[in-house]
Amino acid sequence: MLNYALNRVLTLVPTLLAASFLVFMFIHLIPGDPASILLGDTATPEEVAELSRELGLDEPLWTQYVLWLGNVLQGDLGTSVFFREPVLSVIAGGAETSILLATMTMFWIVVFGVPIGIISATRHGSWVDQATSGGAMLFASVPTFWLGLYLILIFSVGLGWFPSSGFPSLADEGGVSNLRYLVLPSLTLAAPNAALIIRLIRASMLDVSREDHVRTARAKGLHPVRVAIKHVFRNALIAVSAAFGFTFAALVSEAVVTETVFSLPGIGRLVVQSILRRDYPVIQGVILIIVVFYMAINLLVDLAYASLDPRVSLK
Amino acid sequence: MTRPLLEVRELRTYFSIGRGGFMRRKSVLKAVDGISFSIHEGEVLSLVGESGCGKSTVGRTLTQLETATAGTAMFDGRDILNLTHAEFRPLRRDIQMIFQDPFASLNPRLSIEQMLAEPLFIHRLVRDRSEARERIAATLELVGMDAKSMNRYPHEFSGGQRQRIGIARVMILTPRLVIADEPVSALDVSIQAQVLNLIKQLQRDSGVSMLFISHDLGAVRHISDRVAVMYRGALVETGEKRQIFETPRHAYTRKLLDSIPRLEKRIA
Amino acid sequence: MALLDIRNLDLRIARGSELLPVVQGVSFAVEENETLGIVGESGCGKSLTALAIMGLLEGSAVRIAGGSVHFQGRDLLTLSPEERRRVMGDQMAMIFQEPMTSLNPVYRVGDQIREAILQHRSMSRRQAHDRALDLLELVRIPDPVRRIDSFPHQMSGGQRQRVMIAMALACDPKLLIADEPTTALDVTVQKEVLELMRGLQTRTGMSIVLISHDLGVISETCDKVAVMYRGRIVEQASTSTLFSNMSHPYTLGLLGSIPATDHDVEWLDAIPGRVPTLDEAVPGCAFHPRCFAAKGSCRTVDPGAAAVSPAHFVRCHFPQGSSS
Amino acid sequence: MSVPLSIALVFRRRALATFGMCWLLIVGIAAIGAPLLAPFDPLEFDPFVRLSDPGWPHLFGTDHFGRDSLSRAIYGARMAILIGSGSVLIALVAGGLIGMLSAYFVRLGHLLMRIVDVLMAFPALLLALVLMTLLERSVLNTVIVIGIVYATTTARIVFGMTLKLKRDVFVDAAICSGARHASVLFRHILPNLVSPMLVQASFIFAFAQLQAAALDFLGLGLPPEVPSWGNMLSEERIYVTRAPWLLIFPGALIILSVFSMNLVGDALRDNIDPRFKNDIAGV
Repeated sequence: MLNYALNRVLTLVPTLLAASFLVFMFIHLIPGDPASILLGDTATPEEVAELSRELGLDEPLWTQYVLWLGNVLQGDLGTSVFFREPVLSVIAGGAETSILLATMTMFWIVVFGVPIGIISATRHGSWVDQATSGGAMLFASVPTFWLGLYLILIFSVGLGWFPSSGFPSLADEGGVSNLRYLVLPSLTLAAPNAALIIRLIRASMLDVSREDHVRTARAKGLHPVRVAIKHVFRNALIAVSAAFGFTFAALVSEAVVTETVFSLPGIGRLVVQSILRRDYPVIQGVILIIVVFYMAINLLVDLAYASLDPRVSLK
Repeated sequence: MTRPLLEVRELRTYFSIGRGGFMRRKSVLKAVDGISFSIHEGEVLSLVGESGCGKSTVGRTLTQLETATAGTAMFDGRDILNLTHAEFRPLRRDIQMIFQDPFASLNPRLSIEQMLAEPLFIHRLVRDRSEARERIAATLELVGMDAKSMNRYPHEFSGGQRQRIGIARVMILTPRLVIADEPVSALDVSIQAQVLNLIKQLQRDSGVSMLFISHDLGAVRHISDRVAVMYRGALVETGEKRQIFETPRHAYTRKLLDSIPRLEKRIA
Repeated sequence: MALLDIRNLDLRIARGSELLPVVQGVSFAVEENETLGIVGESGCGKSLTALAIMGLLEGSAVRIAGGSVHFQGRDLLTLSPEERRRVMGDQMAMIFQEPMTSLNPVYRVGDQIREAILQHRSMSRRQAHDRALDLLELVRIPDPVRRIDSFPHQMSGGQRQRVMIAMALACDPKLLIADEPTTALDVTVQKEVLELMRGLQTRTGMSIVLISHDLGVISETCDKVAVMYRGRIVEQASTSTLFSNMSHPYTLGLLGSIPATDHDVEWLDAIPGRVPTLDEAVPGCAFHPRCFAAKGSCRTVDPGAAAVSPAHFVRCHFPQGSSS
Repeated sequence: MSVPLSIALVFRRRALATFGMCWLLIVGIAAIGAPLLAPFDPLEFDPFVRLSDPGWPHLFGTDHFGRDSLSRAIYGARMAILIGSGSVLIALVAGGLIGMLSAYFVRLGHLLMRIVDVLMAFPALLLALVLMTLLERSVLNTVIVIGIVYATTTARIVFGMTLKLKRDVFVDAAICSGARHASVLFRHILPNLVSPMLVQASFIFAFAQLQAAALDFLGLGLPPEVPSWGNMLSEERIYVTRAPWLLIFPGALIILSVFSMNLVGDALRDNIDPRFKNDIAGV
């Protein structure tokens, strides 16, 4: 297992390097001089010249990349044009919100998605199944921001149950009860992804239930519920876990929109605002971090996959 | 004695298995590990063995579907293992293959006519479509199919009929060597007998040489002149059919023959 | 009283809005310690019959349309699903054709055998583990102490089929249904597995229903044989009677189709044509389009089962051998 | 089997999918006949009827510029079809070719699929955002960006399916007949990919709508004056409490269209080669 994990990490290195090179190239693809782009419109010619030297802009692209990568590995992602602060600390400021939002969303996805998916598969063809899988598909067809706006309209403006925007830190006044700010955003974010998980669990359970070994399990005289959970769902989890990376990517994408709708001070909103502010160092930094994070998630998914399926890890 | 049509010497086909990667040695599967045999004009040689013994790999290597690791295979005086794919292409007319699974071996998206016309046009054996249709009709009748079936698609036929179509695709090129890889083992018993009879008939009428690959000893006895017994990538015994079946020399051959469930015990 | 007694079993498959017959009027009985073979080609209904006896048709497109399945004196078809499950895997067990896919790939074989034991017997996990070890030894898996913790993919096809047999024997069943148990195996392994099954039968006194397309396997293993064609039993007799006095043209055709390994024949006596598909209705005897002996009445009248000798039934207007 | 017949088979006994198909037809008709069907000019400001309720003559009401919502919605169908089919075209042609060639030519595949892997390390909307940052806001650029994003997933899927087909015996048979690479690829493999790619196309079409709407919402998609459903939502969202219908109509149009396309894709998927079903991650 350890050997397998090590192998997977090592095969990720070239992909990670290539992806970081693309992120590095981002600044160079923007029309104009990279130093002026990184410093924004208010920079003086001296500052531009100084940064040009620091980035090695007169050196070949390759050297610049190595220089940049060296800085990145030391935690130096540049300075935000807008905040006049190191990019890393700007991003760190949004981390709490985004991580809490993601965790809460995952909670909803598991709590709603898994049982509904199992029920939908075991009652295959019944009205329950048709309603849930049809409903799931409908939810997956709703634009995230539209759902968010209407949740605000109903539960904040109308009923006043939850706040409509913002998120004070858990460290601020209110403490844990501040999580109520994240209820609507996390539900918004969870809806389409839970829908995907429901459809996925249903489809892979139906596939597994057609396999020969399920017939063997039934021939032992096992109760149908036991067959469904221990033999069908357990094996379907393999396929579901493989698709989990995909769900995470969808989550990141939709978090950008959701954080914007609910004005949450998270990393997703930071990307959008930085794009509108032309704060390129921050854009570059956030993208790099998300890509690294995303690849780490995919790695975990791979390892989970291997631990769920003895055929993978032991081969 | 005349020169054999095909003479295989020390053929080896190895596969590397496992994804390799860091700290992991690629292991090598020696599917075919140094086998030699020859087939004369008009002769049927059977390659018999159990699953995983490498018998199918022999056939696939001789048709360049797999790459040989070592050895020579002289076909009509040329080493076909040394040829590039492009150099081998014209020779494919002479060396044809019948596949095991009649459901997977026909492209579901092509009509029978399209399928049978393809090799004719590739090897420039016909000038136009009407000539092709004539050849196809004649070949279909040869394998016991209605000429009208050329307008239909594979899914409209049963397993036995599909295998006849597969045989027609081979025979339409009038090859000199046919490699038949388990041609009847996916078929039902009563259909197996029909197709075995057909293959035997076609082989006799055309005088084509044949490498008949099978695990079914009954089919092997029915169709071949000589038999080669394969075990774990190597040949353990080669001989005339009667000798192999009646006075087997190798212990494995005896074990194999011994394992066949017999009907005759009860009848007698 | 026979251990298993099946009368007039009718099975139908749902095709769109229609119900097409796939098994019609199948009757046979299996005594204690007896082996019955059902032989026929794919689609003849032999596997569906086995699944119907076992109670595994639920959730498939096939419905039981009539008949009875008496096992130890009770009609299984009248039992509730709960009562049915108490028989399954306990008094009656089944092994399947594909040893490669019939075991759950994510559990160790020991766990899968233990599950079968604990479902019907109350004992500790420790005891169940020991019982699983005994079973593996019984089916002659080498080094059972180590193999009990193997995953299915780490075993060969023959070994997996032995594990399947061990699992089936977990609760000492009175009846073992074996659906093409050796078809996916090599001949040498097939021989070992069949010998194992015979040995276990002698030891435990269980009865076996063996389903196969291979007349050779049937003739070597079974006491009685039923030959099926297109959903019906066309000939039924003790193995020795059947092989010495084959009466149905289809049975003769099957035998003629098998190339011999101990003598040479020029041409095989193949049955012409093919099995009609389910939705092709054949009037009269279902075999007449392929039958060498078909005459006028065969095309219009479906023959009933008639005894050509005691305990030898044939469904044919013109049975061969005995009369002509 | 003829194409219309197989389509008829797909939709038999599938009321929902048939409904989806009908809705998509309506959208198609609205897109083609927009100039004839729209009662007003979708771009014309009318300061006297700002934010008016639905009624006569503005059936869907008007937005805060006094533009007729119904006319904008009808013209929005054009954008929906344009973005959907444009990105499908780019994704399938680019992704399909990359996937097929990579699976067939192993060495080329090592290189191409690595590049695809790198692009897939960026979550879809993020990749689209980055690309849109570099490009000007325009209809063409939006289509290209969404197309590129889905070209990567399509390449992966087609790669997997081609690998399976390549191992099929009929491909061996074609090679044994003497068929050349081009013939094996385009005559034997490609036709077997058509149905699954059609399924993939319908899911891309659906997802593209959502992506485009999200980009519009973030102010990084189509130019704001272009009448698209996403822009209608984006521009009027601050009036959601005063004029909720302004968001109901375009929102419902997006949901209905995406849902319909998903239903159609799902129905089509049930009829393709079962080996490929799990390759195509739709809804």
